[in-house]
Amino acid sequence: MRLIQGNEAVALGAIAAGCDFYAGYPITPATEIMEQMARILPSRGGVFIQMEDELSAAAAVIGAAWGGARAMTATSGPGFSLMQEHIGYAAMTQTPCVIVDSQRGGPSTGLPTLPAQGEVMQARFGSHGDRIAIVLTASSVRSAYEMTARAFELAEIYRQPIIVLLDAVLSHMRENVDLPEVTPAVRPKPVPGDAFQPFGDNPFVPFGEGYRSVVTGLAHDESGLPNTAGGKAAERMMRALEDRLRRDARKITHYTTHALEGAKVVVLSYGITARAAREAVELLRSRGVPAGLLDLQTLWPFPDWLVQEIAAQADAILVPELNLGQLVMPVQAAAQGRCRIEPLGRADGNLFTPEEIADAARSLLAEKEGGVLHG
Amino acid sequence: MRLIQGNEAVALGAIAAGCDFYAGYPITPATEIMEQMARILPSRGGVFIQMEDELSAAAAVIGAAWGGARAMTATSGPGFSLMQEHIGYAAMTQTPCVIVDSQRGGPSTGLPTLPAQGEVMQARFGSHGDRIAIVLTASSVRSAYEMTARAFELAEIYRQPIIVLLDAVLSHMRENVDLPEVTPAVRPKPVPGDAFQPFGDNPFVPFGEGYRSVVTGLAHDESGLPNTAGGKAAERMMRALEDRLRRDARKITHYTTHALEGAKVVVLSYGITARAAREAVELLRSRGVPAGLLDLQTLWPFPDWLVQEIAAQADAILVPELNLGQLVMPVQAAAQGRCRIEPLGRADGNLFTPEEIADAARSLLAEKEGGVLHG
Amino acid sequence: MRSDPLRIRLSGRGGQGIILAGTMLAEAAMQDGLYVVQTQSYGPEARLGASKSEVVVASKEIAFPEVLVPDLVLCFSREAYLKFGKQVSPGGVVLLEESILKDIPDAQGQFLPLRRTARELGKELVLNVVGLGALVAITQAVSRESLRSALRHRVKPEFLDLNVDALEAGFRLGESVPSRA
Amino acid sequence: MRSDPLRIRLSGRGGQGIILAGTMLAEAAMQDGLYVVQTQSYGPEARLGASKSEVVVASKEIAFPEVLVPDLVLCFSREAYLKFGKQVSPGGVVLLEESILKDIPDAQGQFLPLRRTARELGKELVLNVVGLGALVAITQAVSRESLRSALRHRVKPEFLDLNVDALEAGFRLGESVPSRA
Amino acid sequence: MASVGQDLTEYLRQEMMPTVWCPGCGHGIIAQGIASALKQIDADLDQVVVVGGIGCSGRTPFYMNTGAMHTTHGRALAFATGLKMARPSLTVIVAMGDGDALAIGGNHFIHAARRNIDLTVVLYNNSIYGMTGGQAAPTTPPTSHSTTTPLGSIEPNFDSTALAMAAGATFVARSTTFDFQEMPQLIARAIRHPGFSMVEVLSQCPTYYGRLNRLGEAPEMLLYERDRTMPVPDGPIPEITREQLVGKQPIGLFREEIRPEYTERYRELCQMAGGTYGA
Amino acid sequence: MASVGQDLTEYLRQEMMPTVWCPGCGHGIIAQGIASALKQIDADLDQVVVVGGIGCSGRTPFYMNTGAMHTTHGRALAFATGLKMARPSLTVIVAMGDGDALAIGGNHFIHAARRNIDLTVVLYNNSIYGMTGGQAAPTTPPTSHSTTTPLGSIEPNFDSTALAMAAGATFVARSTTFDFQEMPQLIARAIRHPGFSMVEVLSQCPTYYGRLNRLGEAPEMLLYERDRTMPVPDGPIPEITREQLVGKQPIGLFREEIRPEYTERYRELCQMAGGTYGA
Amino acid sequence: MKEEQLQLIQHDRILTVQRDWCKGCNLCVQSCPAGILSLDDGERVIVEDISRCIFCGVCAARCPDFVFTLARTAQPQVAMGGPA
Amino acid sequence: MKEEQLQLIQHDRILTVQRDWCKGCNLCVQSCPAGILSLDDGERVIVEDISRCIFCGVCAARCPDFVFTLARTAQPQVAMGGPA
Ligand SMILES: Cc1ncc(C[n+]2csc(CCOP(=O)(O)OP(=O)(O)O)c2C)c(N)n1
Ligand SMILES: Cc1ncc(C[n+]2csc(CCOP(=O)(O)OP(=O)(O)O)c2C)c(N)n1
Ligand code: SF4
Ligand code: SF4
Ligand code: SF4
Ligand code: SF4
Ligand code: SF4
Ligand code: SF4
Ligand SMILES: [Mg+2]
Ligand SMILES: [Mg+2]
Repeated sequence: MRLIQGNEAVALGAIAAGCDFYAGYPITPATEIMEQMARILPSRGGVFIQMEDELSAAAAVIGAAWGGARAMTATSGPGFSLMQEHIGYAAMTQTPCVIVDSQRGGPSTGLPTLPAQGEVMQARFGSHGDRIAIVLTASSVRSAYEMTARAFELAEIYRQPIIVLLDAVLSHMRENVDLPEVTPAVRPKPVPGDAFQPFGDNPFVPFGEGYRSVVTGLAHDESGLPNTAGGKAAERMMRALEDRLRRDARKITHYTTHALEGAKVVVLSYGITARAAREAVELLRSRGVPAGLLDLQTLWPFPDWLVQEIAAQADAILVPELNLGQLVMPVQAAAQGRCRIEPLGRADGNLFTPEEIADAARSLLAEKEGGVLHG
Repeated sequence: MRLIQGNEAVALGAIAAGCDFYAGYPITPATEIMEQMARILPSRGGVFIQMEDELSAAAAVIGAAWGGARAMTATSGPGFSLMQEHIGYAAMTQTPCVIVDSQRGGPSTGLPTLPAQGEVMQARFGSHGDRIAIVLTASSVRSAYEMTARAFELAEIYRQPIIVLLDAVLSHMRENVDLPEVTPAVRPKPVPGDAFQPFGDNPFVPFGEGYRSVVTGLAHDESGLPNTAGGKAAERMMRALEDRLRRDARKITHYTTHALEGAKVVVLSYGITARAAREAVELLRSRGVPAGLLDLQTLWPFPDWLVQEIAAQADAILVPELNLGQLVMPVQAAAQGRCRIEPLGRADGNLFTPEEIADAARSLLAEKEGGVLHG
Repeated sequence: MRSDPLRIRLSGRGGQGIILAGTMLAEAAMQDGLYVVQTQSYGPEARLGASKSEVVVASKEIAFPEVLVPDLVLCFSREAYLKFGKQVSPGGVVLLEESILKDIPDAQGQFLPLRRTARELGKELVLNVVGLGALVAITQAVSRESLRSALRHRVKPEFLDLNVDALEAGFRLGESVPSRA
Repeated sequence: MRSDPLRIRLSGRGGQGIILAGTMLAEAAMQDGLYVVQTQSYGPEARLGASKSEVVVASKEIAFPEVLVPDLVLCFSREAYLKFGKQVSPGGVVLLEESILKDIPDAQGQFLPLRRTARELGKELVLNVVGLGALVAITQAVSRESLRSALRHRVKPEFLDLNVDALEAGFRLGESVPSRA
Repeated sequence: MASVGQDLTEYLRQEMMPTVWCPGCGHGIIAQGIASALKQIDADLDQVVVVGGIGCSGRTPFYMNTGAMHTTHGRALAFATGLKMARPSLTVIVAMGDGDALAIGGNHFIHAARRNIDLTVVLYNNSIYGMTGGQAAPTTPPTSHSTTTPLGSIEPNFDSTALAMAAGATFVARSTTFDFQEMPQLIARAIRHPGFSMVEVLSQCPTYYGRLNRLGEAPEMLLYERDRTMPVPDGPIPEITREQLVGKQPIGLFREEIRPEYTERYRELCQMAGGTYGA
Repeated sequence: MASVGQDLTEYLRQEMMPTVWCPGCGHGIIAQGIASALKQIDADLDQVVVVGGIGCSGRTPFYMNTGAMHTTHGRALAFATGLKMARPSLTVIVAMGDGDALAIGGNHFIHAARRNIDLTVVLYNNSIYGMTGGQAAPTTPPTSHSTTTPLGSIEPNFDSTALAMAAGATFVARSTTFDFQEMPQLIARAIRHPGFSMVEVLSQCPTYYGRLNRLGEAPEMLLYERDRTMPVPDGPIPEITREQLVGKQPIGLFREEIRPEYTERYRELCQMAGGTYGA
Repeated sequence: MKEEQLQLIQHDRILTVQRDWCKGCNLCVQSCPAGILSLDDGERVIVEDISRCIFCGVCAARCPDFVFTLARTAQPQVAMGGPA
Repeated sequence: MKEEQLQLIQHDRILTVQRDWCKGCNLCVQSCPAGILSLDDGERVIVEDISRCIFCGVCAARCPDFVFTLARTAQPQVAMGGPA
């Protein structure tokens, strides 16, 4: 049992998962992840490097991955915006790596020290063109540790940049936790023959290990070489990944539920907000209101199937978020009108209190009972 | 009547709308906009400046706006990713300006010379934190001209960065067009007294005109000064803008329809794809299939109300897009299950052909008739 | 116009002036009072290998801008023929620079000594204009007068005479073809 | 514990060691076998004006991490009192550094000579530890032994003696207060 | 003494005081230097804009009673370039931190210098990232401690004046917060200079750089500044002088050259093209 | 002659030929120079990675029979830094265009130089943006024409070698595509140099720079290169030599200094901390 | 002399001290050639003996928090020959 | 001599010409000291008279398209005293 801070948990989770490379640029509220890494990595022979900005931090991470490292960076809103081009590059080049974004109030410099959840859609759609995104989040110090470690694992499995979203409160919050053991994912070491294809559904072979890959952000096929058919090949590989993720949906969708059984109003929440939501649900249940909680740790690929299961059972889903309304859109799209979906947004740098969420949830049911349910 | 290229139309539309400042960085397929501006602006005493990258191009545009210019930049995917931080800054500082993004195949360097529609969601959600986005697009050379000019007008009305999305085909395509007259929006010249507030619902006063504004990307109130209540004030101002846009929805939603009357399957399309969609609808109608077209020029704020009107009438909406499925999400969210929504995506650098869209639309109706409609 | 809409594809190597030719053709069509859309392949291929420029001409507004199956194809180079010259609508015309035949003996189309004609005029660069002239003479895609005026509009004054000569030579070349459509 | 969950707020100026105090309190609670969450205000305010550190202690898992209405408040400075010291749950305790009274004669709470005590120990920097000791003596928020051990864990060896003295002084100070809750 | 009789009240935005800076932070002394320079040149404050980046230093615009633009981290010069180009009659001063200007903002720094555009950079160099809590900057000297170099930095640090000169800046100077008379004067000269000008001011961050490197509180850090610098005569530093510096940083005016200024050149370009610029 | 007997076949990725470059483009000559340098140093090609940016020059990695990384515009050095740090045993060569390295990538350029990390930059300087069709670059000389400077450029251009030296590079040289013997030799020396090395190679872009500035086709442009440059002896250029250059660009090796290299320093840091790096 | 803002006048000079902006950094205290500045209990500057002030302005120049303003009065007082 | 790839051997030298990579830029043509290179009708390089080749390698060094490779044969032919 240790008292550790959210950012520290991220660093420890990464190290436990085999992370041996960190490149970054300081920014509140993610800085302590970097500072931890600066302390830990040299003593393990891993690389810590402070880059000149976030563009280069993300680039260095990708370069390092191709040098064989398990690499990560961490940032916050403004830096996350600057990393978007390279997140797309990592996706296109199937580079396993991890990017942590601790969300603070935005847009722009915004509220640098206050929590927000304003990058939920950016994490999915923030880079130009189209890519498949895998995005995790956490609502406790322990899950910050676990999800960071899991991100490294997913990065290996799918050869993609994995994004972990935190927020200013979780980053700086301390909780006492027992950190679970984590075994770093084993990276297969194929001996590439002449017919070896370095991309697509093939194992990752870094430079210097006997195979001279061609890595490019241009559309390319499994050989890595860009050619006129690159567009079709690139789309084919992306769709294959999409399919694979769909097949693996139940394995990669991390979530916890609370009091879902018989719930007529379900709070669908994530990250720090889910903690207030949990207290709200307990409050409501204690007052006899049939409320339940779905706390998502996997935001993307968005678990439509989970929402559909809930929409089939509940009258209403409340989606409280520290933004102007983001994740509510895929929820609405998934529910397809089968139950009422209500956004609850705030973007002033404050957390929702349990009471606020409880009130909003209760009023949804009240309206329903009063017959004023607006589909 | 002139034969002009899409990119040329953008430049001419901007000039007609009073644009007197361009800062940019070359990138295919947007470069010709810049090259046109380099030719036109000096002869009119306007400013053309080639910056060192897209980050600085967007920054210079915002700086110029605060120097009193009607300023714009144009870019493509990778550059658009790099501009995201500053688009958020422009939103937060209520800076009127125009950003054109000519979409090419992505992610990453992708297919630099081929068309795509991969930035539809990025244009809305690409910058960190949360902002209100106004995003236009065009499906013809004439509408590229008109929408660019309109973007300058909207920038003045709402004091926001306005985004215009084109694509590689439209940018380089030539059509013969009669360019309509455009009158540049008049900018009120208030004489700021002591009680003047430079932000919120107040007129825009550039530097050097007698009022010493404080401009910051930190959350601030109407005075411009950041303070502890900045978060609430910033949210209040954003919500006010959102409300205003909702009230103005019919004024700012530009779209054209074709054969919507009695249509049972509606193709909801935008940009270059809408041209194939239009031909598809004509094809279907000529074969007796009750198909219609909604061609959106305003993508954000997303016109839910239009979709709802159509969903109430049609059996199915087909959303063909040159991406893996983006605008289909707000369409699904708006339709709330009232009719079937079908995505049709491609991301290989090719346009949809009219036949492909027609086939997909027809099969939607066929399934319906065959009783296999999966809600 | 041979058909409405009429779909034309010009193709060749980078540097052969394909895009300019397409633009002039489009401008001529505009002057004939028609709707027109011109598109092009672009990028590294535009420098090397085969590139193309497409023009759709019609009496009413044109929706889909690209050419899927052309009614007229003009190819200046071997690669262009291989990539773009093999598909044409029923009754369509394929016009080929004669040297392609040397490389590809079984090539199908109307062969014309476009490059030779251009060289004889003193600058191989006007190949595109010779080709355009021949194409128009054979197919009446646009009026000759409009094409002449488009040429005046798009060509730098110092090269105008040369280009006018090339256009007229192209017209003559086209007229000489028996199977005039 | 006075209540379960128990919500504690420490507040003061930047540089007064508020966050470290919160962390030590949390660590002590952990050693007492309880669940604990510590949060803090952060940023430029953490340097200037009033900053705070909050600790929630409970016998079961804690969901909402922040303190809306505290059960215990400790204020080291005038600004901290004005911003954070005026709200407390029914039956809650407000502990104030005595000099606040000079500035705000109508301030409400238990006044203790925390700063004076720290100065007498030789370094005003240990104000936070004195305060912590007093708070724990008065409220039994955590056990003294756990707090001592937390101190040993978080304080640099060269400053340990000084801090231990400060803690004990704080305990004594707290004990001296009659209205011990 | 230069400061006597200097009432800077009207140059400061009173309602924003006190500043967010820590006790003893050198940034306030530099901000005062800018205000003093504005007074020295008798600037029309309606026509002055102070542009800042993000960092403790970047907060400067809030305290100046001029137009104020607090931009994004590292990009202040790009904003300033657009602003100046759009309205060349403005006097534009850019307050940037060492991290701001030389880490994330290094590219805009060299490009603004290259263009020789009439902006004045005041570079607040405290050898560290203050705002984010004491990480290493590209100015952090080798072996110095920061939260990201807990064992001492292994990276060489930039000499911003050398970089500015190599990039093309036409006015380049260095001063310190210790030198309270020369510093505002250099800034005033820099503002008057028609072209890209930069005054680097070595500043103290007692909270982080001072604490992490055991340099004492602000008063001791001022003396440290005095002792690690040496004034040199105006102009390029001759090799001999360089040898005499023995590890000390030279302070003074290293370059003052008149070369065509960017907005002026742009005016000529417009003239050539038939347009009238900056009217 | 140096080239005799040079069979570079195994150094080139045959299946990617012919290149995308225009007829007569100098970039192929530089790429050949890199291949030749690799041969000169008898490199183990499995342990070499050529990293490129985006631009015509950035395509170089595709043609090298080594590890190849074609990155993003301007950022090649940042990718290369991560790669080299993660696997310091690799030989990493970075092929960048002038726009790539000095416009959008200027910051990474100066920071990699500052760190003195063992990378070799080959800077393909054709005074223009080739890939996007002839826009001005920060290397475009004043009054030169480009599609974004139709009336001639009004901006001063960078001297990349001065910038690299001011930033801290320890090996800095310039050559041209005309100098087909010296150029590969300089690249070979640069690769061998333990620290950040840069060889700028002046290259011809007949398609854009040549055409827009009426410099003729590739053969004429090669002569133009010869005539606008002048070889200087190794080492810093003395003031007297500078005067003799009369507007010509010096070519040669301007700096070759041994200073602690970054991965080496990092190794020492790890040692201090008890870790083993780069094993 | 513990008011929030105080004005010290001598001859044609006015030294204004905006005490509530003071952060107690000691820079002025250690720089005042007359040695008349110190910090109070609340860590704010106090002027101990204004009669010994030489109106040199060093405090103003050294203070990072704009606490001191040294100005001339519009109408100089009767010359008292104080040090300039 | 218009094959796609041809090999010219003399003494211990082999000059390989990968003609299908040639883009006709004329750089080799204008640099060949023997003046034996020119372009054919399809704008590709041809070696007009190999017997005059001095195997200097300038064509290889100047060609941006890797068309020429000059190598030594493993087993040198009987010495013919050709210029080195
Ligand atoms: C894009 C981006 N990255 C990082 C940050 C976080 N950040 C704010 S200020 C700063 C550095 C401040 O250091 P410096 O520029 O030296 O200014 P100082 O605070 O020392 O005056 C950083 C990294 C940010 N705001 N935006
Ligand atoms: C972020 C971004 N901005 C712009 C571009 C477009 N672009 C591609 S290459 C290039 C410049 C090429 O010039 P240079 O680096 O000099 O290389 P060259 O082609 O001349 O060899 C530009 C602007 C891009 N790919 N990415
Ligand atoms: S952190 Fe350092 S630079 Fe920032 S205000 Fe405090 S002392 Fe100044
Ligand atoms: S555009 Fe210029 S740089 Fe690019 S390949 Fe062609 S000649 Fe070379
Ligand atoms: S003016 Fe001079 S003597 Fe007077 S208080 Fe200030 S520093 Fe001291
Ligand atoms: S220098 Fe200023 S802030 Fe510091 S103690 Fe003196 S008056 Fe106070
Ligand atoms: S080797 Fe020398 S002589 Fe022979 S073809 Fe090449 S350049 Fe000419
Ligand atoms: S130099 Fe190379 S590409 Fe150019 S003509 Fe000669 S063989 Fe052909
Ligand atoms: Mg700093
Ligand atoms: Mg270039």
